[in-house]
Amino acid sequence: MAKLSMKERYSLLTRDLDWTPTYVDPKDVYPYTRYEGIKIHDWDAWEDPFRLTIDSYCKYQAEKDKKLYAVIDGFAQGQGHLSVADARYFNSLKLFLQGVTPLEYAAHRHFAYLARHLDGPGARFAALCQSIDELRHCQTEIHTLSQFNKYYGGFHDWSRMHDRVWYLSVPKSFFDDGISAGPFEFLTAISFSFEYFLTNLLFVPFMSGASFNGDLATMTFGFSAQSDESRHMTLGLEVIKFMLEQDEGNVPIIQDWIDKWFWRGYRLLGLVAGMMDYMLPKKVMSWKEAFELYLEEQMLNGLFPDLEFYGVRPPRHVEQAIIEKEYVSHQVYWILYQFSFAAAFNTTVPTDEELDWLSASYPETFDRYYRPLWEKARRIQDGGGRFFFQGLPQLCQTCQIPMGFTEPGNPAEIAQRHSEYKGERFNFCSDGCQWIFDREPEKYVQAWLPVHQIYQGNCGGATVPEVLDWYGIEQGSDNLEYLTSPDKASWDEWHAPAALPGGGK
Amino acid sequence: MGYELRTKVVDPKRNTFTYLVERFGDKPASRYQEASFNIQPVENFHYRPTWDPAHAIYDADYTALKLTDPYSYTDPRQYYYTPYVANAAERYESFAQTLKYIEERRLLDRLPENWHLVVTDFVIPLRHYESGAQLISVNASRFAFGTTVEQPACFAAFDRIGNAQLLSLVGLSIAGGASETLTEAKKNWLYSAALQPLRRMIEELLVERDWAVALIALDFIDSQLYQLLYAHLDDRALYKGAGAYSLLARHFNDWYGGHKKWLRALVKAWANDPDHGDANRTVMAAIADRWYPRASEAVRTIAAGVAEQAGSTSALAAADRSAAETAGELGKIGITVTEGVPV
Amino acid sequence: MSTAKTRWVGVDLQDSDDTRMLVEAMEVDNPDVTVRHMPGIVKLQSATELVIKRETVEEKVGRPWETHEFQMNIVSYAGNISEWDDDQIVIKWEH
Amino acid sequence: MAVNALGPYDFPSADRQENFGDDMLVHVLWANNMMFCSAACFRAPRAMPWEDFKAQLMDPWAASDPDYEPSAPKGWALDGKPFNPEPGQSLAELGVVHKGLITFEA
Repeated sequence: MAKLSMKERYSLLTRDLDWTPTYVDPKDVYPYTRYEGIKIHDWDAWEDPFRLTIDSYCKYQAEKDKKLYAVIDGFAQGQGHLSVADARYFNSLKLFLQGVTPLEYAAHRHFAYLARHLDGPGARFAALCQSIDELRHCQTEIHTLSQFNKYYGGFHDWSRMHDRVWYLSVPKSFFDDGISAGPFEFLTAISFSFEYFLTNLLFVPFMSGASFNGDLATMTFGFSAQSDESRHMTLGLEVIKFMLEQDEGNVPIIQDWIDKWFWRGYRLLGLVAGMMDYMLPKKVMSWKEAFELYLEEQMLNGLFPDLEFYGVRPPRHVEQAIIEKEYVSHQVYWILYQFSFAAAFNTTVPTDEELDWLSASYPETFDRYYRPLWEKARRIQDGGGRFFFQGLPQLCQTCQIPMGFTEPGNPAEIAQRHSEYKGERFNFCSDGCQWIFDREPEKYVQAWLPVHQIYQGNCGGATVPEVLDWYGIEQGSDNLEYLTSPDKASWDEWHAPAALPGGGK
Repeated sequence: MGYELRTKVVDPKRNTFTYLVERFGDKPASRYQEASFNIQPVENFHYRPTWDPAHAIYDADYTALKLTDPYSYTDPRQYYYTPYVANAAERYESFAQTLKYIEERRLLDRLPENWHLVVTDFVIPLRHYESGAQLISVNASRFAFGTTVEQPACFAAFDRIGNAQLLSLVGLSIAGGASETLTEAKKNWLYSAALQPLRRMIEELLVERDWAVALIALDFIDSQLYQLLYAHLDDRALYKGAGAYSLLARHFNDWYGGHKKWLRALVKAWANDPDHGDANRTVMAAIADRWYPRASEAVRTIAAGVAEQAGSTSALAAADRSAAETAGELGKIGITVTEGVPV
Repeated sequence: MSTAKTRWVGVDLQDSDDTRMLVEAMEVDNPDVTVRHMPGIVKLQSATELVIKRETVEEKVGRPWETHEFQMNIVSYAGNISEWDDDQIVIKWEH
Repeated sequence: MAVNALGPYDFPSADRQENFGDDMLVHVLWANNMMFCSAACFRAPRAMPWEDFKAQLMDPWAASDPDYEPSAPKGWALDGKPFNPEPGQSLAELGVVHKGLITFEA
């Protein structure tokens, strides 16, 4: 008997299951794939990005999970949390659980939408696999981080926080933006832009950071998730090429989406930039290095010449991101530092060694602009105070980050942009965010901006403690300064030299 | 340093996440609980979907069936990803072993001719039915409100495409690894009179906008169809020397036995909801009025086909029996079925 | 950045025992590969393309190896997976 | 450009003026002081006199920086244009719009 090739067999087991309905109008079966202006003439031209049937999927995934949970359990049983570099490290995980885990879940739900509503069976099947993968990522993250929740603040109410807390409206609105777009834009936004173009800048820093800071559990879940992620990346690239090849009229639409989602994703990654340079006690690499390696070298020099073939150019405003690599992490962490009275993580002034590392990593900007700020913050702290921004910040209507970004190339001048729509003024942190708003003002006027919602009285009350209560933040434990935090106090207590060995275990 | 640390007793400060403490009390939570409760965003959505501006991104109004607290529902199997995928891997492994055994002993070739026809003309074409069922299930996974409800629908979608692939593997096996049997099966799915009421109903469910209506109506078919093909005919196959049929059917019958647990539990939750129970029962009775007769007819037409083409003397009676039994089962959990039940 | 831009393709693998054999196999089949160790990760890069051949991996690991298994080790990659079939995986830029 | 949508897609702005009654949102940026990562956002009555706005809202915020002197602010600008607020003028009279921006140096 002639053995079918992997490709033929796969095709029979996936796309050949499809049929064209005759009792109902096929257009009614797939109602969502025509309003965005993308034209697909031939779904059969779809190249399956990977060829994994359900049985082998389950086999490999079960094997991965077995290994992963063995590590998680072993780490928890051995009190692995005590052997990370420093308790300060957990702040990066708090940000991850509050900000990233919910996005995995959102991806699970909306890839289910694609798995139902794309016309092409090959694409639907790839989306189905991604949907269930994303559920895996969400759940393995919860299970990994659950052990830290038992000992440290900031982890305990992440899903409520994701719906309510100010800095978490940044990732939430990012994903809501994708979900509320049509299926093809969602694919461009999440599969291509996020999963392929930007994913390395998100995951590699977190996972290498975990590895370097002694957190075996997080490293293992991260890498285990990333092994699925490579399938998602392949899907992302296939999606873009497929749409570009189907119709020339698709090219300008997709270019616009690439432009939009690059900037949207890049702004979101600002949180990762701040995390990398400031929250990891032991640094893996600087944001600037990671940006150069993953974004400039691999994407701009590698990917975009490939896309040029289809008439696609590098994303609009990317040159501003390149300029910002010298300072964006400092700007973001400076925001987090002065608003950590309202955050579910602790921040602190970098140590002398860290300040020196930052100087060395950012020779053009750090000593000139940011070291003086940290020195002043430390002086305030030495005098018994703690510098906080005693008020609420101006927010960007699009990315929703406090407007702390500056004119390109001038870290000393806060950028201010605004547009008018139907007689109302809207403010933006950058040309990129303004451009995104101006394309679709009907969408962004709906944004649930945390500061404005507080002022409308929709967040539990008029005072900071009332709002923090509504956020689910345990005051004095989840928030504020790291050095005076319960996390730090417990860590010191648990690591105090033992006078006498206690019990046997 | 490691040694020193282990000499200290470090007590946890918290048993589990706040929302689980609020729901289940201040004690350590199970992994199912951690993975499934209060995960989905519920408020403060930023933008309305451009593909459905009348709804929010997650919206209880994607169905007429309501739960006062979406997390009042629990999957009785307590599946989250890891146990789900581990069980599925075992199921596929066990099926592969069965198929290998069958191939080694050439049991498919040794099927009596009429049983061979049941497999090629009635069972293998159902890979398309399973594929349609996948679309209905994954739609529920997207549009249900709350993680405990949507999660089993996601697994069901994955199971359905898995079932479609298993049926396809049988087709490949019959054709000695080539594609003819599958090509024939597709023709049957599209044109065989015995399968058309089934295909028609599935297609109509694909344009049903209420995800829960489609899911319940699909189960009206599943319950009767699985009973007929994978339980009743399995039983007959043993009498009639069609060992391969029985060996294969068992896997599908077992699957449905596990699958129906989560959906029936959900129906119960809808029917017994403290605030919406009565309204839900009314909605479900209307779903039954509309779809149950269609499901019974679809399955009965298949039974008639099996009777006519494969000479079965028991299939029609079995279909009627399973229509009545299913109606009885549904009645016990809150769906009043009055139409489409043979008397 | 230099003006003559190299278009790297690359793959990041989890730094584990299994991976070591994979890296050795890739070194055999990709003479121009550079290998760089980062925390938890082995980063392989090539200025042309990267090939992972089933046969070579099987020689290194001493057992049958399906190309699907590659996904157990991969963390990330740069390039386009232009082939992933029974015998090999090829990562390169297409245009 | 407009949003592509299946069906009417026209939702009111979440932060339209009417949601704040007689008040509005006003942003204040201390332009030459990087200690403040961004401008502040206040809710203030449109009829609030400038002196009250400064003393009750702006000064306590600016005092987050211990080097702030309430008498120091100069070089006022409203949405980029220099202006000289008089103590008794209301925000509305000064031409401050909902979500507008006042800057100063000190």
